[in-house]
Amino acid sequence: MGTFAIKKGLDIPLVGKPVAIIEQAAAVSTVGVVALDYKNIKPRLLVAENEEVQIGTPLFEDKVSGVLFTAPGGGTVKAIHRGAKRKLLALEIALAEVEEHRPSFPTLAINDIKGLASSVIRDRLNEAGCWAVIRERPFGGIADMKATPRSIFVTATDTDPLGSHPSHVIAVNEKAFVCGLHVLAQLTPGYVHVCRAKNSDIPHAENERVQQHVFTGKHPAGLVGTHIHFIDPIATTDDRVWHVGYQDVIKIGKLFLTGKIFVERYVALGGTEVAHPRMLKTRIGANLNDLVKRELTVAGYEAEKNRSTLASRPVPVKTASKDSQASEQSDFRIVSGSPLAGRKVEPGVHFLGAYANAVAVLKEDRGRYFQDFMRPGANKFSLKAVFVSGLFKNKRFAIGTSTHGSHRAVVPIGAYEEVLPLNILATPLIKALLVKDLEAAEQLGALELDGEDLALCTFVCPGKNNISDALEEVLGALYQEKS
Amino acid sequence: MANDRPSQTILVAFMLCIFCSLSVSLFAVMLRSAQDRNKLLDKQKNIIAVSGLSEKGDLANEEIEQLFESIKTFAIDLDTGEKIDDFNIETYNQKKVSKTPDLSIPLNDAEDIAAIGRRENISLVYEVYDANEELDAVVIPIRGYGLWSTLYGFLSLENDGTTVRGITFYDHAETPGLGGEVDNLKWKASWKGKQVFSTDDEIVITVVKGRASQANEVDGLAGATITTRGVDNMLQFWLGDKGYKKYIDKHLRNEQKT
Amino acid sequence: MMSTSTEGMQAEEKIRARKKTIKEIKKNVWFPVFDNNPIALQILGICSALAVTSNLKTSVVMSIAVIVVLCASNTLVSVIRNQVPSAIRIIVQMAIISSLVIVTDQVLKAFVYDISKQLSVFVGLIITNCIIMGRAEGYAMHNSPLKSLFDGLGNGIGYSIVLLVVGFFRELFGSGSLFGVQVLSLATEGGWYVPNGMMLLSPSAFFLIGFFIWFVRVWKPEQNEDN
Amino acid sequence: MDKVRKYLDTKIEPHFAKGGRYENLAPIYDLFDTIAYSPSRVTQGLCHLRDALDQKRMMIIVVMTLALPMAIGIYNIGYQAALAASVASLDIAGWRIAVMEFLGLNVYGSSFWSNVVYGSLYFMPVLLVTLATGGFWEVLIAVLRKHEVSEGFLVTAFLIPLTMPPTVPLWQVVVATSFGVVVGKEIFGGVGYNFLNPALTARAYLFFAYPAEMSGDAVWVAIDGYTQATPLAVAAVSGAAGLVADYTWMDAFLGFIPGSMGEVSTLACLAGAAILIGTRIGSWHVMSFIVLGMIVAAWFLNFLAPYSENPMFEISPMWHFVLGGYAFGLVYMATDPVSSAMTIKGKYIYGALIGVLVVFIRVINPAFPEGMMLAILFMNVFAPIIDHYVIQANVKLRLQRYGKRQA
Repeated sequence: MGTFAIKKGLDIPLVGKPVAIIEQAAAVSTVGVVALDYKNIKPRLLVAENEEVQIGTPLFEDKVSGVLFTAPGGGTVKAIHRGAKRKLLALEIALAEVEEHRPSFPTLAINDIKGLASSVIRDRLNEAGCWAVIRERPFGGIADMKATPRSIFVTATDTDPLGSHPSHVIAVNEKAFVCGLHVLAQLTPGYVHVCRAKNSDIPHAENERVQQHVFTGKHPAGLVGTHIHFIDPIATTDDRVWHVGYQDVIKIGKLFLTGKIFVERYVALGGTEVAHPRMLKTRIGANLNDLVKRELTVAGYEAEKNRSTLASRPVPVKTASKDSQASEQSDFRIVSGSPLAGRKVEPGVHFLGAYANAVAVLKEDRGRYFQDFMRPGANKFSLKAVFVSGLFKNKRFAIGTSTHGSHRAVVPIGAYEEVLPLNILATPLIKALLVKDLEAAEQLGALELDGEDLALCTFVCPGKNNISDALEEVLGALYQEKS
Repeated sequence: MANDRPSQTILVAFMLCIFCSLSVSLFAVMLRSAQDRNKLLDKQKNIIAVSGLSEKGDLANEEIEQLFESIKTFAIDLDTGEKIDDFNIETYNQKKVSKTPDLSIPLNDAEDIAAIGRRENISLVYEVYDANEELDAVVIPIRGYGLWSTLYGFLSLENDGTTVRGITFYDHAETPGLGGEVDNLKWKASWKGKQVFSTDDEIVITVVKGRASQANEVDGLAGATITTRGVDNMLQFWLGDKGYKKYIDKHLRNEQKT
Repeated sequence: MMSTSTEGMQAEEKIRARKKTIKEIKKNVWFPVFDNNPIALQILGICSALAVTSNLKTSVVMSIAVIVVLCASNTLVSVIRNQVPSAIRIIVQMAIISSLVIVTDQVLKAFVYDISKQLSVFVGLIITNCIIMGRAEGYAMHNSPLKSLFDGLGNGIGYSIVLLVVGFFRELFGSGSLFGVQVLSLATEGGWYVPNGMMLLSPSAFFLIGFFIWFVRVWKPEQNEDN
Repeated sequence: MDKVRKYLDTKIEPHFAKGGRYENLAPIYDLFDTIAYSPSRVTQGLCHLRDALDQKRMMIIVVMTLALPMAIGIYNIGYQAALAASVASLDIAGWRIAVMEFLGLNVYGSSFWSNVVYGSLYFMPVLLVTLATGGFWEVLIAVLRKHEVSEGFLVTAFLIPLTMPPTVPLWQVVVATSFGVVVGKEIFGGVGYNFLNPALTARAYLFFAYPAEMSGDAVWVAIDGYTQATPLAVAAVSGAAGLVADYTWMDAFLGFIPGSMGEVSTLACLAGAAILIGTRIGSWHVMSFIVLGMIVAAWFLNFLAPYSENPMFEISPMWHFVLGGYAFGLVYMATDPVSSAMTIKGKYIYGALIGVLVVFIRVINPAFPEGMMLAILFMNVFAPIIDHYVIQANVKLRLQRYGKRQA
């Protein structure tokens, strides 16, 4: 209904931005459900290693809320990955040749959905393992199944530096998307707010409680935190707003339209180390090592070659940069989700994240450069005009994972304020977060936010503080306090 | 509680009042004479210091009393410069009088260069006599506004009425290290021998910025422009017509000339 | 037999009680010096600490004045503590303290006029020194005169320690002297030491008290407020 | 280069690593190591990319913007000395003169090089002493607290000499730097936690501790025994008329007036401001509102001038702008991100109040013509309170917004 122009923010001009072409990705051998991606759950396992599972077989549940997590693929449970203190990290399923669906759900037409009771929808979504796709603010955890949200936000835009192209994905799943919106409308007495970018074609749902809003401008114009802040802001721990990603709306829609659990997932594969940055159609929980194996540039490709068999993918197009050859430790980092707020792929959690729409492959940059801070910096990107590079307006930068400096206390030079478009006092909030002052952080608006909302602040922080992580910690503590 | 009965409250309050007032008055009465003597001695000590009777900084009370015997105190009418006989010097509170309308005159802006507001009609001066009962020097009280406060002090002139013998300030609240350097012994010593009046009878003594080079100039205090100016203005006022000029002319310089 | 043993026990108890009292008194005297210093830890009585510490002489006199008033007020308040109605107890304490302060002021004026001139209103302001009211209300109202006396002494010493330390540094660095005796020869008088003018300004006492607190807390880390 | 790096990594670094022989001295190794090479750290946590700006870059840019005021300041020391020497025939001697003679330069001459060399002979010792003293404290405290040495000190070390009169005794520089670094900053936990600007704290300490050396007339021209008041002091005594009689506005603007070593040139400070604002490291919010506050306050007092005997009332904003280190404080001191207000609204209030205070202190306060220093320090103290109210207002506003929506 409204148009919101976001003036503050930053579009980081990264090399390797995915183009809007969707291709079928190479097949993956395993899929996984990463328990780490779900905030504030206490998982109880429902399957054992080597057990046969079908698509939709419950793998584990949250002890507290009873939310079910089901298998996104058929086959056998290959491994249950655990971390420190036996914390459940992920379940890995080796895919069978032929995957079976668990006995399917009744199919419905869009018109039938309006007649469905909220409780029926909730039960069905949970039974299918689709409840976990709905998240809740404050705290960013899985929506409380027993609660009624004030409104539900659907994010059909993506302004991430290596973000996906929602309108293209929705275009090929239009009916399911619309159906999903109708389903969501049944869950709240308020509105379903669909937020899209300008000039993007997102189908309308014929439902008076589904509204479209347009968000234009720089990142974070595409983040749900921004949308909630401007449309239906959160003040206290008792406030409750839900939000769902566009692909998850499709997933919900498919469940009701086809009666089957939809296991496909579209990801934007991008980053400096990717040969052909573009959209890929893969599946939920895809093994990312498999996914990127044949997608890397020479540098990343060479490194990978030592580990596995040769890829058949034709040309690694880009030539390797000088630096990565020079350093012995040259390597790359796969990130599930945004490079600004994603999860690093590590052994045990090498799967596409639960809510991820993108995969980034970045250069692991441990290089030590002589007199680095004195150089003109033609290839260094900064928000502030402190390098020669600031003069090149349209230049794209190959930014590695280096922190570009040592950790220091906050010296507020107005960088946070330049990239945070919300009516939140950035510096005081960040200081409160870093010293874990829960009360001040709550007053200053921490409850409105999630790690990704402060990702740009983390990016621009000259003191190299992990602000997003500090926020997550504070939110965790606030959540504990509340419950 | 038993203590909270009104009768008890009144009793305790009454007893306490009696006890406190008795003890306080007792001490006040007992110590009054010693306190008054102290005050007087303190003043005399300053006058002795500025008159050059003793170089010693720390005089015993007996020494002060003994030295002060050579000093005679007079009340003078500042408007005429004449000494007033039959004046009760002991009870004269000059500081209080200077604020009393009947006993002082208001100063207009042009006159009030020392920024003191009012000037008393009668002032005490202290004349120092040598062994031969000859007038040796005079000590006159001066005061004026500096940077933060009014400076109170004494100026001592030789019997020629124009040569400075000494200066001292006994009460001020200037910045320590800057204006507070009016207490500096070296600076005070630098006043000795300076000439106040020119041959044309003008007040020529002046506190200059930086180093003094002539007999009528005194070094300014480094970094304390305003205190320095205050001291300068104070001298201009108290040595002028509204100050002790007439007294000095009549009793010192006239004697010299005649 | 019975009676003797009871007597013996009573005597023993008496001795034990006395020992306990002595121990308490010792604690009353020493505890406030560093462990619970009124200025450094309780941050009481700062005002006079700023005003009178520009040299050691006034610091010493002020210290003695405060110790005397504190001991006397504590003792007096403790003596009459069981007779004082609680409704007027504060005013009673005030009356006692102010009488003592006036007497002290009179005595100083009579016997050490020079110093009393420098102390000016600050002797009078002992009345408002929170330490004295605080001890009268917080300790003397509930304890025996003897213990209160020593509590007053201890707190007085605690106060004095800070005053003397601050006075020592302020006079040494501000004027190059101690008790008025020139220790460092001043540049203005041909020596080498340039006096630090800030030491003569009251705010320097803030810095010095700050440093004092710092050192005490490094020495006794248990005084740090928990973060 | 790589050989050097390899040698450092394999032969030197292990000694300073945990369990190494010099484990306790790790901050010192880290200091030099990270000055030479960028650290090898990679991102951890949610955010995988980082802006290339770090505190080293930030500070080095600020230091570079100080080059121009420094250069003009150095030249001006020599220029003022030569000017003074040509007016009053003074007998000057000392090691600096010996060096000048050795180099074949004439102190009395007004050649560019003689001025620069003479100025450097005054400025450089102060700078070196500041760097050595401050560096000593920084390293000592870093070693004791086992944290890395912050480069924030670099800026402080360059600022301190620029605010000193040329004739300041070096031992006072040691004392002041120690005070500024330890009491002004380290006590509170180091860069980022201090609430006073350490450089100004050092300056203020000298101002109050050794007032005779930091004010008055004898200190501003680098020749013994020569006295000349700063334009601000002239104005305090004889107002605008006296000011115009002795100095031209353009001299004051360019920086050819007696004053502290680096703060005389308004032009150079404005150039620095342009860089700081251009790179968006300095806060234009603060700077513009200091100027605004000053103009309003000065106009207000100009308006009252006919009713006052105080000659300072008639000084115009134009003059206030070029006198007494106003521009230097405006550009380099007030904008210190740590000690100024941190909220944007707070910055406006903070800046405006500095602007107003500076004029009021200069004009109305009889004792301290150093209006800029005192105004900034005063507002440093109040910045957290300003921020507090801005934050409370924001919290309230946000709650109201929610309230409206719920109603």
